[in-house]
Amino acid sequence: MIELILFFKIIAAIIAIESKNLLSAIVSLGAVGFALAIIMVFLNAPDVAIVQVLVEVVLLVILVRATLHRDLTDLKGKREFFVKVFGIVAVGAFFLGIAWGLISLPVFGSFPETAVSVAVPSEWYLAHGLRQTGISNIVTAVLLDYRAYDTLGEVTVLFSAILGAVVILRKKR
Amino acid sequence: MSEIVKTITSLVMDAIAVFGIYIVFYGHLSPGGGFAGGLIISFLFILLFLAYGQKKAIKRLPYHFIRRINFVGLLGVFVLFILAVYSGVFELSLWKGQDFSLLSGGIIPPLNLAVWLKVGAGIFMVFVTLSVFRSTQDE
Amino acid sequence: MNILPLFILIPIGAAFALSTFDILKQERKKVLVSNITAAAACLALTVLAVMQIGKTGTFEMGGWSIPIGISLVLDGFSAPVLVITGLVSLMCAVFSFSYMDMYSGREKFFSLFLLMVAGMNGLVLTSDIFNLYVFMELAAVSSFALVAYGTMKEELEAAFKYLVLSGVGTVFILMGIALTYGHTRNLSMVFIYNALSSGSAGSGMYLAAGFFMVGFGIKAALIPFHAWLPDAHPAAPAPVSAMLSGVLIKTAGIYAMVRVLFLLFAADLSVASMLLRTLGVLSLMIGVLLALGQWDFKRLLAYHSVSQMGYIALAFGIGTPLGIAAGLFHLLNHSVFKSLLFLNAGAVFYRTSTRDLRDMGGLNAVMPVTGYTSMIASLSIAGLPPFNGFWSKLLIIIAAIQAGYLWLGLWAVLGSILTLASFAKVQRYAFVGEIKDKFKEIKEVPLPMAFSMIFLAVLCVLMGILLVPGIRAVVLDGAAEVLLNPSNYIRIATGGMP
Amino acid sequence: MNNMPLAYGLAMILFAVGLYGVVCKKNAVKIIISLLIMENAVNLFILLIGYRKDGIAPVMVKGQEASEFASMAVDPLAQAIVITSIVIGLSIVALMIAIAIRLYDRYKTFDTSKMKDLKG
Repeated sequence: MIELILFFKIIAAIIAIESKNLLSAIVSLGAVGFALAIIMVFLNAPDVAIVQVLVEVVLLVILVRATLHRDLTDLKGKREFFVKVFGIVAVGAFFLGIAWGLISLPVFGSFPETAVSVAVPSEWYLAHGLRQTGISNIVTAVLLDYRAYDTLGEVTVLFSAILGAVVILRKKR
Repeated sequence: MSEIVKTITSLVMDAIAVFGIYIVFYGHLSPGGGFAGGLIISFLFILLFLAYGQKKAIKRLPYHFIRRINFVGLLGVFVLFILAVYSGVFELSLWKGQDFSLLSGGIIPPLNLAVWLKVGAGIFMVFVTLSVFRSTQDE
Repeated sequence: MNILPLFILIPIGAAFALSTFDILKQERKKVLVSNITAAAACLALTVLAVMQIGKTGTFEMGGWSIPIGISLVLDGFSAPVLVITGLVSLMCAVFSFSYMDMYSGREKFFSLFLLMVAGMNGLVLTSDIFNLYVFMELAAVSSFALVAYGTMKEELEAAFKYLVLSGVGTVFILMGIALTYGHTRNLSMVFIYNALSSGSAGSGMYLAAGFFMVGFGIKAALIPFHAWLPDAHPAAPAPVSAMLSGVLIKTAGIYAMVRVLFLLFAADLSVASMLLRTLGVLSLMIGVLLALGQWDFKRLLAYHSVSQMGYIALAFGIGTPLGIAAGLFHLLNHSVFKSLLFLNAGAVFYRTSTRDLRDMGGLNAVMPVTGYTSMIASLSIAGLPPFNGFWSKLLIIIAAIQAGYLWLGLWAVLGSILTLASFAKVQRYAFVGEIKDKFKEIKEVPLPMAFSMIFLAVLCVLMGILLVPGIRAVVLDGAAEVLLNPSNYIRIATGGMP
Repeated sequence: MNNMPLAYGLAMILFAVGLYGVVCKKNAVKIIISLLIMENAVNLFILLIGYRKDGIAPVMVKGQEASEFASMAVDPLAQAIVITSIVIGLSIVALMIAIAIRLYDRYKTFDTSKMKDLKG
């Protein structure tokens, strides 16, 4: 099932990149993002799926609103043949390298292989999360308790990006 | 935008607000949390903005008010994280509460709230800055 | 009370506070308060960092021990980098007091500046690879905005290029983290090392290392991935260029790369060192050759940054204790003299509004402080005694020859000679000789700018002291201990427990 | 084949498609889209690593045994990482769009091959 949606997703991605119309490119990007959200539901990740859907909506609205009415929505100009061939060859070589490297990963869906121990943190979170933090959504427990420092960094990154956008779009030099 | 969009917007706004608040307050019990809730609340404003146009939206929701909310969220995040980092407040819960009840989880619900304010105001600020921007070439 | 978290909390708190300062109505008050806050925060960071020299320590965030939580680790490699980050940022903040008069929005500038410092400190201190990624992004995102600060064509184009390449780099790093996590089920460096050394990792870890190499290579602007640097560094305001060239490419690039690669390949360092050496020699030679033909002052300096990063990568790639000490020493030295050179370029631009070397000439007569400090910095970067650049390059060459890489030593010498030629050109065209009529009226730069340049020039002269055996043992030799022998790192990170 | 499932490979193909877009496309909006696709692929990959066959979501419900839950649920750490990286990706893209808008303001085009103020 996941593989099927993934095929669809890759096709949408190729359309998003190759389409000559910017609006259809952005809509195809939306398809890629929402397909990811659906896959997340299949992968038992409701928290992430919610965030993914919402972020995708924000991005699409911002992309359409901020970019589309500014430029010609149809891209003109001939495509450079050699650039394309080179790109495809390079990406193909890249993929062969990756296929070699992926062989040693643990079997898909086999998490975890070891018994409950402190050396595998996610096991620890599942086993002791409720007792230690008192909340039942373990993902929130990891985000805001065990790895709260990451979340501080993340909020700061968001703050920094907002400040940056405000600075870049300010009126005076 | 057209009358249909405006009517539907005014109808769904309350529902969106309630859903956003629910997502935050139950973020420690069910899927959701500060980020998701913040994004939903910012949709509320974005919807207002798109349906009613810039002027009316800004009148109903002044920009400096959003900035103030942003600062409150920022302050909350910072203070709570300092507490968290230094004293490990997580272990000494503010309210121990019953597991699976709304008032449980120690410092996590307030943190969720702070992140919610921060993210909601922040995303809206980004949206306003990006879409209100007009060319400055003539200056 | 452990002070390690303060390295992140002070700049972040100051940045948050600064962003509220635009409620102040008067422009003068705003500028004054922003200046004081930024300088105070940087000064506090520097003082704290100097106090940490030679110490080791760890702090568990929120009381969760690794691997279930995140902990900060201070060791012989991170302490010197922290000090240099604090010092350079303090000097750049002082320099901006006057320089940023050209631009508006002082409080936003310093807010982004401090966020960048916070990101760098965070990624230097952390012992968790995902946390390293988060703080690297914090530093990167603020630097994108700072490069585009002028919002003119050149700045925006450079920032976009930087953003795209750096974005690709971070995606590669994240993929590397994902592969590492898939193999070890851990994010803490200590436990990754444990997991990798206990079982056979297989081909996947080579793939992960490849991803890390490309990602950090882009961040460090080593040669095949350097395309963004010669655009982004000249386009930014001078204090920001000094920060980017001086510390950001080192902390986010070389430091993180060395940390992660030496961790993943702790069992057998030969492949990783070979790659580092190759990239190093390539960057060192091609960077300096490209720099020779430049007429834009800051662009020339940017190409020299590529070249000097090559020296540092080469030194770490040698992989002996002496090589690592030399690499760290050159990293510190390069931070000092390259930021000084960028500040010089900014000072010249501040008075003459040009960056083209052919338009300048004889500036020594009207701007003596800028002229002489830039001469010191040029001699340092070219590696002439008794300035700091000489000692670290000498150390690199000695380390290369000791390890049996005679050719690498020769390349390093050749690169050094070409650097000297290129800086002779800078001095000849910009500072020495006949002054042009239009520049006869200009004055020396204001006091804050002069102060920071003089301070860095003094450091250039004095940093040779670090080679005195007692000081060297405290400052430079700690890095090799933790990098070449991860069990030392584990001992520090777990608070002395085995 | 058993050892290298299709899903990992497909996620990597998605990554490669995004990489191709970043390298070969000239339009600023297309570059942003390609970068987003790459981020998408990495997030998917992390989640696939944390997946457990026939697992449940890492959210406890009332009356569940802790040990049973721990042996069933999928990896919460991978999901936390993905949430963080999604938000970081959002902030990078927001900044990117801001710069692209400003570039359009200066050049009146999104075509990066027409922006030639920089020498190299």
